[in-house]
Amino acid sequence: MTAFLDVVIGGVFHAAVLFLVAAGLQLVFGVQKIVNLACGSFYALGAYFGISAVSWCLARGMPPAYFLPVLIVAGILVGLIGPFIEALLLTVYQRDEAFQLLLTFALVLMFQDVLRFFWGADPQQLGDLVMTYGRVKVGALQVPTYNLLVIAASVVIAAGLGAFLQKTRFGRILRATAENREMSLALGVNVRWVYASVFTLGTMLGTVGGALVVPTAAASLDMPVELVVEAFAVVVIGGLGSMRGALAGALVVGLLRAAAISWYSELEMLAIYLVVIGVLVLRPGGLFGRPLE
Amino acid sequence: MNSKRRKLLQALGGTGIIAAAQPWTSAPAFAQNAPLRIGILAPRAGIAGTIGECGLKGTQFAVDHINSTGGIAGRKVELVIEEETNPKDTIERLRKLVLQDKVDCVQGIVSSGVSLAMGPVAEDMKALVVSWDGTTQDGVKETMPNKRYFFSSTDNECEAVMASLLAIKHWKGQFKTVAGINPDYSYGRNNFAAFQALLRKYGIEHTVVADQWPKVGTTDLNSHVAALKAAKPDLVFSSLLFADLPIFMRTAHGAGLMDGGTKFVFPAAGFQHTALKKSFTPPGMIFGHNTLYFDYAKGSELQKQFVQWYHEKTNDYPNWEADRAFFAMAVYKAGVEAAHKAKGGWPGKEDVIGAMEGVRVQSLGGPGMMRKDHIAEQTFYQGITTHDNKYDFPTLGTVDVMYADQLQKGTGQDFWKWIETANIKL
Amino acid sequence: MSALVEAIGVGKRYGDFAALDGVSLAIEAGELVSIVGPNGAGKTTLVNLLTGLVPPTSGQVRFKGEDIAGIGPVMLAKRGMARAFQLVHIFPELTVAQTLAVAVVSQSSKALRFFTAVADDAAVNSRVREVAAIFGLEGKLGTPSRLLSQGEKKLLDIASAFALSPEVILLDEPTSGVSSADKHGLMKNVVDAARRAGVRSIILVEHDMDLVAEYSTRIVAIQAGRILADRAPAEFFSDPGIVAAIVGKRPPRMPPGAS
Amino acid sequence: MRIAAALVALAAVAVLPNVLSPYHVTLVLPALAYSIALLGFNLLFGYTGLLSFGHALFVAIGGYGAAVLSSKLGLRSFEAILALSAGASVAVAIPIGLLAVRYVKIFFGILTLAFGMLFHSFLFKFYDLTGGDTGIRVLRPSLLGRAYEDLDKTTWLVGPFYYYCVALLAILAFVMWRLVHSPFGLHLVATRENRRKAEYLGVRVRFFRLIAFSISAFYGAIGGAILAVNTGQADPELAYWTHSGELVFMTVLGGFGNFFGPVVGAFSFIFLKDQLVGLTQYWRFWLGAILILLVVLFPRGLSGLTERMWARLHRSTPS
Repeated sequence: MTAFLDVVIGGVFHAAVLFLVAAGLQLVFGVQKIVNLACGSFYALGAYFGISAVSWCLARGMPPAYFLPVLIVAGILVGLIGPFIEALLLTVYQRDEAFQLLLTFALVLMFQDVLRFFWGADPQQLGDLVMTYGRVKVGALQVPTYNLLVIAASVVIAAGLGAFLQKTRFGRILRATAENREMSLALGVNVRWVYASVFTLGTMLGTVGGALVVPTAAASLDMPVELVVEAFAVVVIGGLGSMRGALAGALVVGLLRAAAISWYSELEMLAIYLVVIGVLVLRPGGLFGRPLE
Repeated sequence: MNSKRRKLLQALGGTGIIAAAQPWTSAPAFAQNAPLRIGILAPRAGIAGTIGECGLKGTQFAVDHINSTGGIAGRKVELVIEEETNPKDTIERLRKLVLQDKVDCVQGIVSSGVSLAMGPVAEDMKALVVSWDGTTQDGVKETMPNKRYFFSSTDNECEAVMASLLAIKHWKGQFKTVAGINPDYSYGRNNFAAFQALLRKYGIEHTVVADQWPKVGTTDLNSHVAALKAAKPDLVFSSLLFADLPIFMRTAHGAGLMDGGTKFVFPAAGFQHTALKKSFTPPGMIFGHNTLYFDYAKGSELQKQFVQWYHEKTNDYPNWEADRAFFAMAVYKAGVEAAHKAKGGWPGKEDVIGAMEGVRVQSLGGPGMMRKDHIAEQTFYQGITTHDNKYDFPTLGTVDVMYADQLQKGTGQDFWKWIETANIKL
Repeated sequence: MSALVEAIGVGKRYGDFAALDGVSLAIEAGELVSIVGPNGAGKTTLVNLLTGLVPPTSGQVRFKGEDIAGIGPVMLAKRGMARAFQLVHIFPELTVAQTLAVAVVSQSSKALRFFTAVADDAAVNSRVREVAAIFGLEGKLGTPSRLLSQGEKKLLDIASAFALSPEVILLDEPTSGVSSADKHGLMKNVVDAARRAGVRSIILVEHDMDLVAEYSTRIVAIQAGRILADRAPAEFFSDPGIVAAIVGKRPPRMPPGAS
Repeated sequence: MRIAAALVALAAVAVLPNVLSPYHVTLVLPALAYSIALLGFNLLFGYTGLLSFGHALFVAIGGYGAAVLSSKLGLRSFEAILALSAGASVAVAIPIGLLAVRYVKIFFGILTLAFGMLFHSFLFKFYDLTGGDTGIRVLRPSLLGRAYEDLDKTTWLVGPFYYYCVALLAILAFVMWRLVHSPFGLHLVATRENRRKAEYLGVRVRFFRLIAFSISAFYGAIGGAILAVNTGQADPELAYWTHSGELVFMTVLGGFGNFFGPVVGAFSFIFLKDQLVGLTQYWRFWLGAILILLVVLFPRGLSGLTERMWARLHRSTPS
């Protein structure tokens, strides 16, 4: 039972982080119809910047317990590169999707060196900071409190995003723009502004995700290219452009991976790709997406 | 931004921008004064970038040392640094170094995939290559049966063999169930296989209750740790390295895997030793530091100098890759100088190769030798960790020192057969 | 003598909503049948059923005596029925000649030839020129379709359907987007071309009642998913009730997805 | 005119070994390999309008085909290796294609990416079968029955193997030229331009896409086999998604709107990368920056740029 719970918590933790990145992807795709290969790069950027920010604060006498808010703020701050990158994407909105994909691929290439230029090739870590919040023990079950906080943060962000999209005026504008760009234009929506804000929000979801996960992990140069594949699996399973899909997809991938590792570790990533292909065969639009073509 | 290499070259060679290519064969008289050109193939980006960084420091230290003490047989050393990436592109860079830059020797290479591909190419081009690392056993014997121009590092499995021996020596009878969590590539696969082979050799009854193979660079090991925890092993053997190791350590500590008296063997811990903070790394584990243990009390003056130099530059303590790089340079220097002396003039490539075979050198970590079959022999350091030190990470409480002749196969032997038959004293 | 195109008691439901209900219709060789009706009456659904794009939920659709329910556009073209759309469909980057060649080649045994240059095929070229001449496009053969005028694009769209050498052609508002002055010319052109090209019958969906009156041999009026009338033009237009229902005010029902 | 230009280019490539240093000749080999792979890729991308972001899969199949056949099964004839690897590639492409051609645009890209990574995972995880990260060695094959045992590898590569690859590129480019100008090619473009219209004109869209996908897989594997022989090793990186990205990069660099664009792209990419890697350790950054410039300013690539300049030149000179 403990073992089972361990697996579930491990899977949910992984899903929580994947959700943030995938939600960013979905938001941007939903509104702007752009698939951002550089989502992994934003994630890595958040992780590296988070470490620097926390280290900077600690060196100036911040009590270690405050590192979580620092990470979140760092993630949000570095997410502010969003508008600049969006300005670049602006040049290809009217073009074939191949160009949009290539442009974000170019960003992937550039970010690899940008990260290396600023942080070097050695992996960066936050030492034992994660244990500042201690562990939660229930019987034989032991989980670092921080992991639960990350799951909680992800749930809060998911709920917040949902409420934001459903309840606020801006959320309704976003959904309307996603449905029909011309109509929004005709209704006087400032699409330029909507796109810039959506892309920034999508970027922040990635950078905050990276910053949140880094105390339990490490920031390393291969983070971006590795994560992209998993994030894609999530959005394909969930259905491109669907927030609910991001949530469901992240849970499927996270739990599946945890289960595969526990029962037949050779299948780790293979199992995920097989599910992706299975979903595409049986439900071409993904679990929550619309049928295509 | 693009001037880092140039700067390094200036720092090293003192000659500034590289002069036009001077093939050593065409103008021996002139060549006597021209610097020796050494090509370095080291990873800069991606997971392995960190290895390259440390190795390049070793090279830099070696070259500074050489150039300030009269060079190699009177000639200064100049470096041409290229990036090691995947086999396809790295072979292109090797060809550039050899055919275009006409370097006298190529050093570097840390990945087994690259070194396997490179061996035959180097042989074909008659390019003198001394590798830092990247000699996992699989495929080596069929790829390079009779090496002439390629010099390999010590076998990658040495540290697994030594760690296994220490585990048996210290903990024999204290464990029945073992689990492995090793990186999913040839290095990790062979390390765990070597461990099990040695347990069998010494008649240690055991069952493998879990074996995990996370891909190198996996940053979320929660599920792997959960699986290990469920298997309740008496001993965990893990050749994880890079950032994966501290992540594993932290995750395992957080999940309570270390609370139940489980023993841990980390043959490659010395690669990330300074990132394994005391607060989540209990003492009493077996740590392998490979060919360089930075805190070795009986270490040479050279090592102490290097560790201090490294610490001043990086605010960190070096791992063994620096020693491997230093060793490669030292072997080449010793070979050239011996051949120079024997010939009474500047030696040809074949003379240098002849002189490198069997040459003994003092590397950063300790004494070493290049075997006649072109496989290096170096000194290895491992031991059981303690928290009783001035650092914020564990160091070795007792240091076991073994020379590679005890840890790797003899000439012409198969590694796995050797394990079965070797006469090793515990 | 069985009808060329035949619908026997077809119905189409989308969930609870019946877009079509018990429609029977037979189109013989030599006819030009217009399908008229207010928006949302079920015209598009009927056309989609008659062209085998979607299968009916009840009843049968036959073409030359064979069931064509849901066979899809490719098989439809193969069996001898072509369809041109209300909105212009062209291949922007292809020239007029290439566009027509696509249709000519796809219906010959040459579609899967990999190594012969299509531009050098004399038989294909002469057929392409022939079709282009019918529609007055012979001067534009080398022009990329995207550079044609709107009217020319419309002509090319219809011409490419003719290039299939179909027995039946379905024209969905062929004159939409064409100025009212040109409408008659275009329509006349198309009908003449059809006769010369050996098309056996034409199904026309049209809003312009002048055109309908002038060219139809029969008019089928649809309302609320049922056939309201199926008569010759003279009888049709002499019934004020029907005319009011079709031409007059829009019916109150506005079902989703039916139009 | 174009054919004349192609012949001149071919002649130029044929004399390169006499002009260039051996190192630069060995650099031309991957360019030839990528040219072949990209000619196939562009049938799918440029002509059919389907962007595959997993095309490295087929390059990897070619590479591993050469590896398994030469070093595990002892087959040395390069003709047989090419035929079998390309055949295997097509055999893999058909089931993948059956699934993938139901989609277009971004969905097609993501699905092919998933399949590419599935294969990469397989190569990586099934260590005993595939050699895992280190891959499998590729032994030097015989060309047209001749082993050239007296030549060392560099001489062999820049000699017989070089001319063999040039000939292969010439033949495969000629075949591709015929393909795109055939009725089949016309239909592909029609499906790209307007799928619905093509269907109503009797074009079996998915079937044609599937054939295009298979042909591109065939070309990919041939390119992959040449690459692997050049390297002497097939490794999982060949199937990684960033390698697929490089393939797209090269095609766009050369210009996908032109038949010879991919060839131009392959040669310029290899040259560009070699220069950048030699110049700075941060070559990825500059490569990415160049790609951005290309996408933003010259989306039709180098061939589009030349065409435009050529056209301007002609307009300005009164005839």
